[in-house]
Amino acid sequence: MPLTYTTSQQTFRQEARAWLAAHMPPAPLPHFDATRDGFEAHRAWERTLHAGGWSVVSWPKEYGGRGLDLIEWLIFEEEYYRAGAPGRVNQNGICLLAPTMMEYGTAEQKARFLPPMASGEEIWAQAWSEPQAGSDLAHIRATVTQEGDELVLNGHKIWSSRAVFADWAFGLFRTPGSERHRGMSLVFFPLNAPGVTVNAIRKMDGHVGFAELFLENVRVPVFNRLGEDGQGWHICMATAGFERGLLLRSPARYQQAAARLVALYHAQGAAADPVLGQEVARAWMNAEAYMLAIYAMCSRLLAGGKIGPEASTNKIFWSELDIHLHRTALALLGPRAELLPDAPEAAHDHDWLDGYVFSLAGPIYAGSNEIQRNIIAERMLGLPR
Amino acid sequence: MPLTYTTSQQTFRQEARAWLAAHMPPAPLPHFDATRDGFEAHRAWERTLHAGGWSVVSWPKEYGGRGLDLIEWLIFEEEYYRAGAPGRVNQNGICLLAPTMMEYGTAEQKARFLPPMASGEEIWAQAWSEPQAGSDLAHIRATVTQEGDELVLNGHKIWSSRAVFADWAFGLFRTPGSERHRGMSLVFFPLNAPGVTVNAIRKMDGHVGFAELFLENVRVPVFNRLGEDGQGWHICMATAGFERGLLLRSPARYQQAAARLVALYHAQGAAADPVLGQEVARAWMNAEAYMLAIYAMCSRLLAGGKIGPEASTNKIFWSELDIHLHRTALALLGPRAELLPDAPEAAHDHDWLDGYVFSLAGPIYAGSNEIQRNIIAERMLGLPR
Amino acid sequence: MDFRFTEDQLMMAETARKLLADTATSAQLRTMLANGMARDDARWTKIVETGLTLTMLPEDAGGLGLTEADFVLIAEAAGYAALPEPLVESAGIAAPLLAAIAPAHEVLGDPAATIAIGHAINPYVADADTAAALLLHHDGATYLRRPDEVRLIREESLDPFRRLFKVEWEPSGEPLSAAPDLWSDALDRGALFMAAQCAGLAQRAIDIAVDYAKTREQFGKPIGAYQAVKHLLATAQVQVEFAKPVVHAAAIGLAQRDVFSRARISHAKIVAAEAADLATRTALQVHGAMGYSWEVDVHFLLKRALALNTAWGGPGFHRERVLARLRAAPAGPEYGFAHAGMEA
Amino acid sequence: MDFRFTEDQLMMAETARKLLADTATSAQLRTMLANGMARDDARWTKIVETGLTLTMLPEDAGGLGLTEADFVLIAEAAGYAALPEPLVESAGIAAPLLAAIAPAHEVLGDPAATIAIGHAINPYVADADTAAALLLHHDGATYLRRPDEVRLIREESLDPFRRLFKVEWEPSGEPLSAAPDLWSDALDRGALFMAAQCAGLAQRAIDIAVDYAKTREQFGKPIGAYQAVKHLLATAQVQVEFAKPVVHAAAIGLAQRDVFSRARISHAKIVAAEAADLATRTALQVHGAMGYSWEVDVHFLLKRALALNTAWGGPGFHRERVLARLRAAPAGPEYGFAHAGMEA
Repeated sequence: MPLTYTTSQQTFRQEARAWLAAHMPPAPLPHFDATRDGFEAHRAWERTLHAGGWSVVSWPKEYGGRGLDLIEWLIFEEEYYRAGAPGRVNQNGICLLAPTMMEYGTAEQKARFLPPMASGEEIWAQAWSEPQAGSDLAHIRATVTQEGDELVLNGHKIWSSRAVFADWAFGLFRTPGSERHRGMSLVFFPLNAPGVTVNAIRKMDGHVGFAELFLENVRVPVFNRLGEDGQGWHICMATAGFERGLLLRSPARYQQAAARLVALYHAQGAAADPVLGQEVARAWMNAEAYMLAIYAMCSRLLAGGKIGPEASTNKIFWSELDIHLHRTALALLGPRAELLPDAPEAAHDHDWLDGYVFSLAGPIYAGSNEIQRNIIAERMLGLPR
Repeated sequence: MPLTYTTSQQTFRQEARAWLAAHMPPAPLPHFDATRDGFEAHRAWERTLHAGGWSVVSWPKEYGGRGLDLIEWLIFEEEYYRAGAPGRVNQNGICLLAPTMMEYGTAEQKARFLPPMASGEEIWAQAWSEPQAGSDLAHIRATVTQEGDELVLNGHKIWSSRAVFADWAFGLFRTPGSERHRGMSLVFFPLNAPGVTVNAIRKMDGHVGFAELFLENVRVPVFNRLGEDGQGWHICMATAGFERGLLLRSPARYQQAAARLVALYHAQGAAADPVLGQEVARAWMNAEAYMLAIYAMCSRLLAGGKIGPEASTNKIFWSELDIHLHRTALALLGPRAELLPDAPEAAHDHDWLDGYVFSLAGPIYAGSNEIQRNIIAERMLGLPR
Repeated sequence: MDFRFTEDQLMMAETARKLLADTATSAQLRTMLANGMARDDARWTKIVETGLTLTMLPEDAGGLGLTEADFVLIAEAAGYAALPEPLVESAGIAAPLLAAIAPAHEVLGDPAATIAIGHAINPYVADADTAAALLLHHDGATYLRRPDEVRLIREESLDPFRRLFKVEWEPSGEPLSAAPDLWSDALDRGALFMAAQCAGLAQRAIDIAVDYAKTREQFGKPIGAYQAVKHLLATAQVQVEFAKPVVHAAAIGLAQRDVFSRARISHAKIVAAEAADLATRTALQVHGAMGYSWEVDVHFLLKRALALNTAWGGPGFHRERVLARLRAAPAGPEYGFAHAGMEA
Repeated sequence: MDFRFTEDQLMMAETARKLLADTATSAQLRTMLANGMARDDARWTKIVETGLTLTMLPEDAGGLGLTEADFVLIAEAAGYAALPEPLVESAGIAAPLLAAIAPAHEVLGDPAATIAIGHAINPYVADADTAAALLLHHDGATYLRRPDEVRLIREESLDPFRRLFKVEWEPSGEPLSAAPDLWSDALDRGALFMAAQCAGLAQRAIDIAVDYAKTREQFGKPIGAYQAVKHLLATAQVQVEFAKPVVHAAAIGLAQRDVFSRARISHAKIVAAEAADLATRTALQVHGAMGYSWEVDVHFLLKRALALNTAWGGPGFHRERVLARLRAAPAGPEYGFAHAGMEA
């Protein structure tokens, strides 16, 4: 009940803070979606994190973690964002695939895939969407057929984040002839496997973070299927709940951005527009509210609870608060808001513009906010489909 | 092209202003929905207006109007609201039924119904909705059957505004067995006709402005049907366009309210919250924007244009601006906002609270804003049904 | 760090919810109005018997000695029920003020008696006429008066169950206490419990609207099957979901009495009032004309939400407290829970 | 009182729209970017040949002698097309300033030449490098410089077609004019034509999104058949419908040069920029991931909307001009058109 940290939690925070202070890259790394160099610099950072035991603090020790609980994970995230540490290039693996693998994977699969994920040796892309199946994943067409000990993958995936430079991807495939939610499997494949073609897609910011993938008779061992044949939809939905609900967007991310926003506002002194002051206060409150909701959720999970459809409320809330926060920063910057980071007069405290553009994708990815509202209405409120 | 009034328009404005100054009731009239006394006081005011030739300025002279055009109507409305003159108790007749009757009525119908409407001798209620047909008018069940020269009406109408005290009502009825949009007729009936039962419905403000009507073998002459048998839906949709698009909500109404809001804000002097100043500016801009859009629409209509689905954008805009304007006033009033008008410390410049509560109905009546957005999407933008 | 309520707290809240669901039904509220009743004695007796008025009284004043974190869910339940009686103002806000000054005061001896409170932030005093005593503020000091010792001028609220009075009185004689901090504490409790009521009534508005949307049909299907209606209600529910944890954390942290805890209370007040506003207006829109009628309960909630928005500080006042916290101390992930950041 | 455009105005606007639709296609814009081109000479030649750069020049400067009301629909068309070239800044804002000072100036003799303008409200000058001349402000006076007489520092905008520069220069020598009113007029034109571009690009964003929503299918039907998508787009269209008349009235009234006309221009700038913001974000949401990709044009519009929001005064500046009008003169139905209220 009391909202205070235990001594051991405080000690853990101190340890994280000290390690980060000692190991932070001296200068910001180049963007991991912009160039191979940026990507590899982030992989190196993952390796550094792993060497210190910080890459996956909540995982079991045998896979490279510390076996810590969700509250300690939140504390680590707070220190991580406080330090301004680099973005996590292996987030698709660590936050999306790993929780699912922990639950549905065999011991052999975990032993094979989790340690190199933790160390950054293998970096993961996701491959959910297809050109005709964005929000509507039940319409995916990419196929998997079993031939002996091998799975043969065919199809066309798109909006595959990190796939331009990553090593592995995981995606949904269906048995030929199966329909809707049936006959799907979640399968991993190396992005350099014969038959995989990776075409970069430029995002509106000019970076190449997405790719479309063409798979032509890509052969992987049956070992690369998570769960049983046909269990893919079920497993995928479990992942989606974690993605939306908790792991994808740590509250500390927004608290740190809100703190920078407050500083930007205060730096304007008496000249600051009180109308924008209201928005600054709002952005800070939003970040705090999200933090409190996540602490409450983690407390429930620690006590044996499950993530339900309320995960969809999280997704809506963080995606909207992120846009609002960055819009407020741009409003404070006035005519400098539109300048790219390399422009001589661009704001140098933070790349607010890039953050804004990124935030605009929030209501789209991880299940569009329209879909999330449907889920809330139907599964939380019980309205008819 | 130039946005200036002609000399004759200016003269007309002056004439209206002078007449209103000379004839305005010395004190505000009691609400026409609250009591029979209030209703009759408003009827008397309609009579006064009519005696001066001001009750229906845009109607042809033969029915009690001045044969003026829409721009002159707007000027009259501006002066009317500027003077703070009473609400128009016969609005259902003058603004909704009359334009339709002008277009679809026979000469005999016009001669019979329009003059007493103009004079306030006969005050009209509308009777569209039914318990199972609110937004979905095609589902109405009330029936009309012809027996010789008579129509026999049966059914149950609801949310009939003004019907508690009014003299006449107009509503949609269908031939028994007809479906959807077919077989409907628009029929007038006296509210004191045998077989009509009027049950008052209290609104959330405690007033009785609505009624539900039970019609049991109500007999009216065939003369009381507007247009041909079965033409009712078509005629009704034409009325709806006028209701939403133009006549129901004169821009002057909001300009006058905005001016009062500005005065309320300025009265707070240096203590006024600049955050609310922004909302005050917004409320004023909204009223101005609505006025400009209506002037543009009236200019097009005068040049031979028609009201199309853009009428739905008007409905959304005025209903939302009205709520915003009154919310802003309540915010300025702070803890006094909740006081009823008779409370000693209630605001006396204007009944902001009643205006707010009334504004909340705006997104509901005259076709809910959800329905209006459907219309805009499907008929203006061409999106599939 | 475990941000959950205890079993005891949840059980007491559930008891309160059930009691109010059974005794503050729509029919009972309407009977009160029809008869001009200020209080439903049967309901109030049950509330008192259940011990709800004793929650936050110290044990030496005959109370249960519990805290704001114990009472906050009761306040939520009162909001959910649109409770007419001043349980929250009296037992949650006023009684602890009197108990902090004079735990043995005779007024505290009767658990059925209510106490009204006249804080400077509220120009009107709620339920002053039915109170056994009024706690009045003057220049930082606390005075106690019986209703018959002051002049009460009724200021009628839109909310038919809210009995507001302007109180005319003279601050003569010895005050009960001269300590202004007590009033600052009362403001914190006041804002917090208004927020809790708002959170409760917001959820009630959504629940009512959901029930209606499941059964009301238009164009051949329940209106709740339309995406427009779904999204209106989902949006309101999202606001509630991110107001409640703030209200709860504010209750748990109130005792800190610092710039951090005050900002959280103000945050709670702002967002819970907004959630109540949005949820009640959404419920009205979903109900259509039906919601605008007197016969459906939506308007009770809508009016209560409007009134509570300015009670114990409006949005501007509380925004300023949030901004004061941002000026006073750094923000950032390590300051999520006050003093959680290390001084390292 | 007839609030419509003339046949001539509508015809000229239609000509501009067609010309830009044919010459500023998505493929052509992308070719410019790929080749690092600042200007498409073929398109610019056609724009010049059509006389669009001459619209607002006085006849004694070889122009058509038309007004802001004639140019406003051209600016809307430029916004609709996301036109890269500085037609609006040069022909709509800068050239009239020069013509007001020196109608016979040689720079005005070449209808293909562009003029850049450095108003104090904009820290950066757009398209300064390709301009024949820069009109620069210092202390109320107007100075003219060729680009090679100043130092231009590129300040790259998110909008890839917006060429911004910081201009370093010395206000030495005789100014072209010392009349500060000219700069006030330029600001009015600047804000007005930014608003017009915003209105145009807002409509374009909706049109693109509507086209996409008609064909893109999810869950077995076009996404445009879903109420959520319909309502997003309808809401954006409502904003556009109530921004355009304000922009048009502001253009017609600009010549008044008083607190009324300035408030209307500012109103236009605020709401048109908001409409552009909402419409472009809506278009992005409707397109989903596709809209976030470089290959779809949505981002050109979104970036332009972001840039124009602060160009020629941001929302705070223009809100203050609206508030100044409200302080300076009464509001009310008789003040809808300035001076329309009688002095009776």
